[in-house]
Amino acid sequence: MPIYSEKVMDHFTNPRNVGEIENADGIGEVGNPVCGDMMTFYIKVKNNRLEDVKYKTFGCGAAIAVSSMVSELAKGKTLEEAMKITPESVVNELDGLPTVKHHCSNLGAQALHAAIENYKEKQKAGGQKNG
Amino acid sequence: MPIYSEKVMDHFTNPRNVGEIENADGIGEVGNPVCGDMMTFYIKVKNNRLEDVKYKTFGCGAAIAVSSMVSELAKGKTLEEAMKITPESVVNELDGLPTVKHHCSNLGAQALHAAIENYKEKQKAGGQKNG
Amino acid sequence: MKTEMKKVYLDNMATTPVLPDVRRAMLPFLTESFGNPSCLHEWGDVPRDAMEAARRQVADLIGGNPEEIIFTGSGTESNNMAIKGLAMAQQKKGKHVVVSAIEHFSVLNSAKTLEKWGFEYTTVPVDKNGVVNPEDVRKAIRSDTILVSIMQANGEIGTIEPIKEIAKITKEKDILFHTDAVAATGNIPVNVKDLGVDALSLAANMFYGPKGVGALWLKKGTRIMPLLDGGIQEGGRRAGTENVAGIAGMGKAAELARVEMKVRMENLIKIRDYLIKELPLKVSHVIVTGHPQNRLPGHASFCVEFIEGESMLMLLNAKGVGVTSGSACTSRALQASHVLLALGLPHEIAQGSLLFGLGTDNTKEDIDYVLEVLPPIVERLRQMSPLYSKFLKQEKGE
Amino acid sequence: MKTEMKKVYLDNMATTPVLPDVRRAMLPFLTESFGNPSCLHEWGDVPRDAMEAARRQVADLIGGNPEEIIFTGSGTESNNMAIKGLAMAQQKKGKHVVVSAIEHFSVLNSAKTLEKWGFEYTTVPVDKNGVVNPEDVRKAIRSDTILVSIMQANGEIGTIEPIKEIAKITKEKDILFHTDAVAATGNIPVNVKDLGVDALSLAANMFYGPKGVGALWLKKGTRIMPLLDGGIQEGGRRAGTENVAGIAGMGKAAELARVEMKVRMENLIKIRDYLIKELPLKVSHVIVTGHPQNRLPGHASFCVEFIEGESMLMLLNAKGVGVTSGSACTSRALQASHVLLALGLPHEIAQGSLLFGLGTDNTKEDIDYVLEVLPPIVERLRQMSPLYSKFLKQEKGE
Ligand SMILES: Cc1ncc(COP(=O)(O)O)c(C=O)c1O
Ligand SMILES: Cc1ncc(COP(=O)(O)O)c(C=O)c1O
Repeated sequence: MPIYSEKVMDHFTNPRNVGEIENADGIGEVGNPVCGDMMTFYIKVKNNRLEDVKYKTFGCGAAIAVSSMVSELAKGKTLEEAMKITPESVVNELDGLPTVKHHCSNLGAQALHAAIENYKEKQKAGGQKNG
Repeated sequence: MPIYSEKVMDHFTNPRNVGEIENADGIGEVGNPVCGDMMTFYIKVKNNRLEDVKYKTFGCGAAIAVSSMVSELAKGKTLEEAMKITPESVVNELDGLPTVKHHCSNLGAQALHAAIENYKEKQKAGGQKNG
Repeated sequence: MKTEMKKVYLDNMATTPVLPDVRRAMLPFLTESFGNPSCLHEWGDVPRDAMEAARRQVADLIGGNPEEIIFTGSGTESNNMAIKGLAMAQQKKGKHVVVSAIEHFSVLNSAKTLEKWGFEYTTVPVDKNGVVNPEDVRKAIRSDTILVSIMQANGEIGTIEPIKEIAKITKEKDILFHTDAVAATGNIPVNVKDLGVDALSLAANMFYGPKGVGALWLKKGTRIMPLLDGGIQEGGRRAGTENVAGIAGMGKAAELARVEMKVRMENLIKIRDYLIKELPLKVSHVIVTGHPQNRLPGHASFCVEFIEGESMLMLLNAKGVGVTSGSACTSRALQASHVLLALGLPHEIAQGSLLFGLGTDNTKEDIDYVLEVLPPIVERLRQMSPLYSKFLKQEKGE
Repeated sequence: MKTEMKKVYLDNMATTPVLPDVRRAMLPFLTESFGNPSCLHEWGDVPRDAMEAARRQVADLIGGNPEEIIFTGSGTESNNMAIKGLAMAQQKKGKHVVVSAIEHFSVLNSAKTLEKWGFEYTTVPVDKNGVVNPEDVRKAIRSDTILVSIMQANGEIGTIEPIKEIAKITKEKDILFHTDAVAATGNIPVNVKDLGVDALSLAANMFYGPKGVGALWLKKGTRIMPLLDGGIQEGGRRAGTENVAGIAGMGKAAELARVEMKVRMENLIKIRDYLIKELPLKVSHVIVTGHPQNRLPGHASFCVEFIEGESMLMLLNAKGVGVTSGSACTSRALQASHVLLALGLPHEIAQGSLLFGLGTDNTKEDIDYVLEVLPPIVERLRQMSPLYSKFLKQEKGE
């Protein structure tokens, strides 16, 4: 049996929402090449909802699949709903991940949340600059 | 390949000269059950020659084959010639023995020599009692 | 003569034949599924699955969980890993170990190595049937004891030990308990939970699996120092590329042993009891070694007085019968079996040791054949034994 | 598409396929010749002979004597035995060991275990090609150094080390020298006398033999403490019932490696050099790791910048290509290869590691297939890599 579930393989081989958003409303960057994975999430917010979510990911199959799944889960959600996306829910949606790869699911949620925080800070700082 | 040469197997399965000699001229007993082997050699001496050699042996295949070979080698020899039978010559005559069994060849020569010594002592002590 | 050509293998305690189903389970891993189970590409998938399937099969045989199985290269390695690895992991708590006098050399010599490393060990005696008294274990336990290792069954005399009772004591004292179940597993029901042990060694070639594969069952949460450092195979507890074919074979053998155990045992006990009853009737001055009843199903062991074991087994071999002996001459170390001596037998009797390891292939006919060929062999060797002549002379009152 | 179905195994440094002749040499020991080689009856004869024949075949492969071969359960076990066993046997002379920074974990972690046992060890660096400078070994040697262990060839970067030169220094200083030749033996000429070493590890699954069998060559007269205590198999130096089938297979594999070595090497070097030349032409920003020429014949390794190894190998796997990587994500320990870091490569580049282990089955067509499928994979992963976008922006001068 391959180490990854079919769902993971599907998201890994056909990752959804890959890319950058120009003039994103929020950007979240987590990880570093030492640990092996890096993710940058870009969000576009409209009416408190994630109108668009994109990302770039450097990392293993799990990291890519997690990014893809997080982007799918997040898209269309309100910011509050999106903040509730947990590593566990990502793992569940992917029909599981090998134990050693669980940290990848942390990174995915973290990167999304970081992008949302970044959006909120920008809001605080200068109003709806790119609204 | 069996651990023993064909020659050893032959002497082990058809040992020559097994037995005791009643009123032997010399008896040599070596070994003990702790080390695993015991041999008792009986000799009949006539005109300084080993007219008959017999033995009883408690021990492994090598011990039995060695006893048989020693008895064959010794029979008919003068006492001086018989004293020159060495463990090495026994091993050679048997086409070799496994290294761990070399002590058996020591025992064989020792038992024969002990029987000869015993004969000589008896000679010294009381003349040709059973001559 | 027709019977001269008969071949009767009765040395299943040395190693068992490999069952055809076991061999079939191994072959894919020597052909197309040769991959390394650590590999992430598809060549790793089937071998990895096979390892996990085998882990479950082995766990099922002994009532453990698959995660608790560590595959090794032999029963000896399992024992070394358990004794040294558990002791080293516990050394801050204490440095004293308890073993029995009849443990296999892989346990005894591991304890001796621990001694070189600054540990101490105590040897618990056995009674004349080879049984450890749990109260002796209790007495041997000190405040710095960290590990007790008593075998489940002895391979030389077949005796089965009171592991459950000993486990009660180790549990009460909060000490780790390892049992060497190499001779037992696959041959009698073994259940780690029932037994109450913390670690248990087993080996595939004792139950119709291949040679060169063993396992250590280690209760979840038990700390151990690896014996083999390196990669992270077996959860980092036993490094090295896995013997996948062997492990797959061990798994299949474990499954077969579990399923067929009851039938195998019934058949074996029948012919074993027959041998144990008949042999002393056909040959005088024979002692049954080990426990008369509470012993491994296929295990029958004797000491034949006045003669030596190797010469008996060589002559039996000439008749097509394969057996073994615990005599000094058969051991390349040239020492009589420490197990037989621990029973209180004198050296000259221990030298006459003869051990029959009956297997699933054996029939009552095989036993009858042994009962036919052995008496003249014994007679012949006795005729040339100085010990026997002495005995006869003594009997005659000389 | 037809090419989609192609299967190209290029992971022979993880494990090789088992050659049909090797498998055939093993089968008797899983069928009629199942006996234990220690047994004195005829069931022991054929297995014992097979072991001795294999011992000679292995000895012949490396220019040693059969008595100097100790069979083990893996390359890892051989390394553990050598490092721990030689150090423990020498500890009265001193307690310091020297290893290189790019040793296999079975050597490095054994050295770490020695540290726990009161030894010290020094790690010698390598240059950017992974080559140990013998003078660095000389500098690392102290008055209490008792053992040097430097690998003959590295499995991750293929670099071959100057063992002969290092042996001159250890000889001069009268220090034992072990070399881990697991990746080398069977793939390049290895001669223990030429090399001048005292101990050498090898493993069957590196040269088309079975997994689960290794050997340690130990120069006659060299003292060692056994890793596995117990019976007196392997001259008392490695206890436990022997994996006879595996050992017979190792022997056959050794013989074939010896006989076919020249031809195998010529073919492998041809396609390896082709891969090493072509890949950087098809894919930009690729670094060849290890020594460009002085490397194992079938070994080609690279770092592909801006992307991570596991995702590459998974996509290669989807195209039927089996390779491996030294990236943190592929190691279950989640650390980038210590070997690549020792070359001075930064983490982000080490993460792009890709390792091709070419085998006797491989052809130039296989390499062409890789050269066809890899570039789009790299391109696709780079398109989604934040590191690559940063690089592009920097290039544009943003
Ligand atoms: C009780 C017991 N423990 C351990 C072993 C060692 O097993 P192996 O030689 O397969 O390593 C044996 C072998 O007969 C045994 O009977
Ligand atoms: C240089 C080197 N040493 C040791 C080993 C360990 O071998 P094994 O995993 O077969 O025990 C390897 C395995 O790849 C290796 O390449």
